[in-house]
Amino acid sequence: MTQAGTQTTDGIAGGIAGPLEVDGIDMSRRLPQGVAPEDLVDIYRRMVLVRALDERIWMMNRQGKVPIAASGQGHEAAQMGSLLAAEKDGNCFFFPYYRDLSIKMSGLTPTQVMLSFMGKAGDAYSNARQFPLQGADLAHNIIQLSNVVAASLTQSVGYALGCRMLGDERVTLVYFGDGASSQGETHEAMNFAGVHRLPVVFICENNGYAISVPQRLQMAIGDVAGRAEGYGFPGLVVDGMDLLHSYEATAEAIAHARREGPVLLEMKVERLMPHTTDDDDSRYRPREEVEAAKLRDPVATLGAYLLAEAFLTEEQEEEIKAQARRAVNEATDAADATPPPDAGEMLKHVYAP
Amino acid sequence: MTQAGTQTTDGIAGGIAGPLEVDGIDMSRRLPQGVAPEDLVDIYRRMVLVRALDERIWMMNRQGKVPIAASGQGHEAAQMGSLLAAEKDGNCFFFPYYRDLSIKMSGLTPTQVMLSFMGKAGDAYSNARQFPLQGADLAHNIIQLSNVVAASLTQSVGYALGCRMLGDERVTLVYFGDGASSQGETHEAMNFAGVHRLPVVFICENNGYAISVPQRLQMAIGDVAGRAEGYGFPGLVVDGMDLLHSYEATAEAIAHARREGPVLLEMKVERLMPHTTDDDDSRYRPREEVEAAKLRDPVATLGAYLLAEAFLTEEQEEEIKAQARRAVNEATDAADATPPPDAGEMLKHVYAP
Amino acid sequence: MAVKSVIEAVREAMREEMRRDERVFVMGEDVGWRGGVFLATQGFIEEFGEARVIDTPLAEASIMGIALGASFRGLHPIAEVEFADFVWPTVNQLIGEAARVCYGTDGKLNAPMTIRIPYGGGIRGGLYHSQSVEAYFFHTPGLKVVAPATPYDAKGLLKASIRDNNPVVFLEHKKTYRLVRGEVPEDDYVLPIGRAEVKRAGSSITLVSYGLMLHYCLEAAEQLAAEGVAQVEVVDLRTLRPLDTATVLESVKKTGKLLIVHEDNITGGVGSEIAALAADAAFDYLDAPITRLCGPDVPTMPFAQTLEDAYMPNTHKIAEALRTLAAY
Amino acid sequence: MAVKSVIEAVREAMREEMRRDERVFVMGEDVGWRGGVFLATQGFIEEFGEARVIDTPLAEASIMGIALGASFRGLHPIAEVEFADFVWPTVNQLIGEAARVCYGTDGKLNAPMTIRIPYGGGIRGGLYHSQSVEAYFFHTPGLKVVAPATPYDAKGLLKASIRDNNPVVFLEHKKTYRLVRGEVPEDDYVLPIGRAEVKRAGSSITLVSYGLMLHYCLEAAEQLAAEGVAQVEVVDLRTLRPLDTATVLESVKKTGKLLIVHEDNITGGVGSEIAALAADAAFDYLDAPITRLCGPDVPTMPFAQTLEDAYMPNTHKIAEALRTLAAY
Ligand SMILES: Cc1ncc(C[n+]2csc(CCOP(=O)(O)OP(=O)(O)O)c2C)c(N)n1
Ligand SMILES: Cc1ncc(C[n+]2csc(CCOP(=O)(O)OP(=O)(O)O)c2C)c(N)n1
Ligand SMILES: [Mg+2]
Ligand SMILES: [Mg+2]
Repeated sequence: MTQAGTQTTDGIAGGIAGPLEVDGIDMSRRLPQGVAPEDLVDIYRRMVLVRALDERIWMMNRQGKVPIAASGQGHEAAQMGSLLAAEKDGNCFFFPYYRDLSIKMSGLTPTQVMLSFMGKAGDAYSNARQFPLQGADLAHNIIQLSNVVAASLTQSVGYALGCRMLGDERVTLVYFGDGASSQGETHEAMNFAGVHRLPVVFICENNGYAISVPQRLQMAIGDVAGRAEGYGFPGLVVDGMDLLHSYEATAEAIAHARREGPVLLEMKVERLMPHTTDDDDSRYRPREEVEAAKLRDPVATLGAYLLAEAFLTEEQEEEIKAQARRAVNEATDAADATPPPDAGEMLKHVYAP
Repeated sequence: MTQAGTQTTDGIAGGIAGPLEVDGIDMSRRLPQGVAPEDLVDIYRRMVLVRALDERIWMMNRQGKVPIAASGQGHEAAQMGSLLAAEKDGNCFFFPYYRDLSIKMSGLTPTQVMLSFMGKAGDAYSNARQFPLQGADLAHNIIQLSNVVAASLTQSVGYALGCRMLGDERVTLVYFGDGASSQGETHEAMNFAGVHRLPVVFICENNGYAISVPQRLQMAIGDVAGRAEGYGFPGLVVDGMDLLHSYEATAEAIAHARREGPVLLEMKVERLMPHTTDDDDSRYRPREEVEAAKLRDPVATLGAYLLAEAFLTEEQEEEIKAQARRAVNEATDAADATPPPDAGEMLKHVYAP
Repeated sequence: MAVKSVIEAVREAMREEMRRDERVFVMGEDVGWRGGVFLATQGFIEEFGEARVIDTPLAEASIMGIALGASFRGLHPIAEVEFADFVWPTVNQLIGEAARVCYGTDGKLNAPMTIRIPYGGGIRGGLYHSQSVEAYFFHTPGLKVVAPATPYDAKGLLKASIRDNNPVVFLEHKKTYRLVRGEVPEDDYVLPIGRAEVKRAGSSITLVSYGLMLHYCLEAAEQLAAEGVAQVEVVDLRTLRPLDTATVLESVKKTGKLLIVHEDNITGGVGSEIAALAADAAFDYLDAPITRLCGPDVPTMPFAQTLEDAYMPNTHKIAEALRTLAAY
Repeated sequence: MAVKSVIEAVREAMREEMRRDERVFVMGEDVGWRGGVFLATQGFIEEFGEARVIDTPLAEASIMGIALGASFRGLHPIAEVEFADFVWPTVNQLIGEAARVCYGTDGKLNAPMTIRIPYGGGIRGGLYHSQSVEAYFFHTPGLKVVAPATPYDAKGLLKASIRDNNPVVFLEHKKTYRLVRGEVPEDDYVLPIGRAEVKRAGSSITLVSYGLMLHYCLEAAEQLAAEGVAQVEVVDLRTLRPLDTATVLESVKKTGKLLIVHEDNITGGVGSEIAALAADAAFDYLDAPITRLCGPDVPTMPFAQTLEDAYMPNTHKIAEALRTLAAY
């Protein structure tokens, strides 16, 4: 059995080589097997777009056009790294949580995202019955029924049980925060997955806060990953600010899950924004802490790395950002011009036929 | 931090010395500090009485006079060992579970026990509103509100929080089974206790079964105690068939809890009877396993040890058993002659004044 | 037709559906080698194996969440809650999540799961093994709630529940398990969810009930007929949600008098909704106050025989209420 | 008297009780340095310290169980459930345990705890931040359930709840927090739990409501008076359990007509009990069908403005229902 943060499973977290540091993060490893520079450029393009959308959504909230949003800023490397691993695997199913814009973007156009945040007709997740990007996007193997913290964990384990029963080889990825680790259902989900060695990767995006509650009041331990041992499967601490580390850990975890059973990945990340647009984090979070976190911005980090490795030129990098700005502008206009769903929709679909 | 089953905390589990084996259990240790031979004789007397009551209750169920009972047979050494430690400490509060007849007997006469099992007026726990010995015996620092598995764990932690707030030095002991370890509330209770370093001793009486569900389907690990690490406090495996080991572990745990915070003790025990009088364990439990377990009967083991150490003569031992038989007979007759509570009681006490 | 008990009907329904459809499986505490604490799944693990008969850890929230997740994958889980009293940890998944799958995804996803819950008292179960929990699920849009009284209805409705594409809470009154016996066809049949049944026709009073109490109602109705006091029409709701208001209202409009009987606590129970519906939609037909004979407002029934008897509605109390209503 | 908002009244009640009685403390998610997500406990941790203002882990079941356990030790915890929608994990402790402490120990033990629950919609909260949950607790003997509509009632009733020796579910409608303002005395006062209040006297129709809807009811009543259509008597239940049936029935007997309004789903809601009570105990006084205007039977209100508006009862819809009833 592996210890959180100290050992590796299946060679996860191996491969760290040289001293190249970008904004304090070691980015000098060799490219993981199967990952080409183009993959990273593509991921960067998507990260930049997600970030641009995320920022615009926040702005739209201030303008009164988006009732609520949880920002994923700071979590993008963890989310995108895991997503890349799952995409390369090709047979994964996702149970993301409300902060996983990068995951949910994978199947959507920017306009679809904006429709959802503005509560407009055509929202791909729930037709604006639910909070933004909540419901299901089955075309892209995603379910996030609710934003009830930790409610998706047992569901994801059940989904994996269903996969096992049907004899497919699908691996289920379920995402949640450090706060979610305290819920009883999280314990129950991991325990069941351990007993039945189900193909599930538990991904905890630990940003050190649950709204305002800091980790020291959430748990008496340093690493959530350490709990995996109590369920009979490996748990690993991952640098979630590091795309490659997140990718590698997830790729190995997916392979392990399919072969031997669950893995818990604890991705240490930073929340760069307040909890949601409703929150004022100055009440409880030292400004210096936030400023220090922003220096480790995962989007900037990846960009700098790609430039340093010459996987990208400065012009290309500029064009990526410009493209993102254009896409976000178009999406905003399109969504703004779309009406909310018809009032008559309210009574529909309480029951399935 | 201590590892389940491998290390010790505060010297717990030290002191094992020689090769004296009684029914396969090593009983050769020196008497723990503060425990006199008379203490053990007294405990034995109480164990014999509890066992005699337990057997009679089962018989009365077959006669249609006791609607339901969970037997504690096989758990007595663990229960009595922990009870002795708490009694010697003198400032403990108990949240036992339905199988803890030995704990609850501590404050009751045999007649009171029988009244409770037969659902008669004067039951000290709930006046026969609840299952036997369920409710509260505040005079003896005991609460067991329900038999909902694991529901008492968060309550006990809250009780300990209350003690901390009032500034008393009381330590709370909460008892539960291996099955209860799977409940989400168990996780939440331990997590909170760990964060606030509350004076709680968690005592898991692991008998390897939750009704019919064997440990391999309950958890993917060997020792529940190992989970304590994930909550930032020590967990220990204890031989719950061994009174002295149970005593020592609990005594140390109480001291540790008062000083530093929670401890989880996993007492490995055997369930010698079916789950309850409603159960037929032949459906799911190999007969040989039960027979083997009965050879390790904790009451017989302690008796043999006391005789071997000459703490008790054979005549004294016989007299203890005879006394117990007389007490149980008298209790049964007295309870049988008592009426159930008046029907008018049914509407009372829904609310406190 | 063979005469069977309710528990046999329940077992048969599940076994037939598991044979018929590979997607159906059972999970819960002790459903495996123990065959369930009430033996509802006796022989299942021998026939269907550990993969389709899952002895879960003792953790109700996960039983419900895992069943729900499996239903997302297209399976039709039958999750057993060992006793209704232990249903509380499941409601985050059941009320909060399962009930909203279809609505919350704009109809794109659904949850074809069945939750079997043995409930009710009169069995010396005390405060934690006697509870009626139907009102909580009855109030929850997105759930269906079925509460049969007879072996015939139990089998036909359980099969319908398993095939239904929505989460169905299937309530089995524990006391009916072995007490109530009746004819059950050998062949495959399915009864529609959402239809009440007039179990006894009558003209003077409408008596609405479900579950165990239905049988006491029928006895009381016979008694009143024998006494020549009233011809009582007994409506068995069978399904609580969606409620068959048409059948209830039709009967009330005919008789002009309504008595509702359930074992569950009176305040905010299913009976209050029946009364409210009649007081609105059948107002002009009412000849007497709408009355309810239900469990009193104490936390379910206590353990002692005397106290349990005092709690439970029974044939005698029902007959008394009917006489009062007849005399109004 | 100073004019205050509901959230200010709630905050004041707690602060005064914590100053008055050392046994009172607050616990819940974000109640500490954040001061609560609605700022109900703003400034508390600064005044009372971390020992009496406990930021709990994100684990609702334990919040309730720990509060309950602390109450066993004689403390008077105020546990906050961050949003009503997240109350489900607590009900094992709340419905299953806390509600039965007194009954299950034959009156020897009790649970003096208060559970504050911000509930209700009209705030673009969508399916998981808008829910009304009162019916579930209303149906549970052993709990008290309070649902004030005004700052004055909120303060007086919250103080009463904190002092009460039973578990009190204290429901605060989120939309009233800042919207509803009113006079609140500076001095210590306590209002009795279990008493409804006639918030507007009238003779032609009884209109029963609570929480946010009460304000819409009052507006509608004014409208009908202005139109000369009816003099509507508006009864604010304030406490749902124990229900003040006397005040409701007295009003119905006077007016002969009854409309019940709540935001919660109609089927099996609190309104059904009010209707059932009146259809029994005030039957001879009724001049019209008992009507209810409540949330439709969908899982609370959706997110889009159009859908939320379609769900919510409002002044216009209430006035319409009153006109229909007046014309009957
Ligand atoms: C069961 C439940 N309780 C409370 C909330 C309110 N809430 C929303 S997010 C959140 C904090 C979650 O923290 P964490 O799991 O660490 O995720 P993060 O937001 O930090 O990514 C809380 C308390 C909720 N949504 N669900
Ligand atoms: C929440 C809950 N679920 C189910 C039950 C039914 N039940 C009673 S005891 C039991 C098994 C408990 O096993 P364990 O915790 O190992 O204790 P043991 O009986 O073995 O001492 C079960 C499932 C219950 N009482 N409470
Ligand atoms: Mg977090
Ligand atoms: Mg056990």
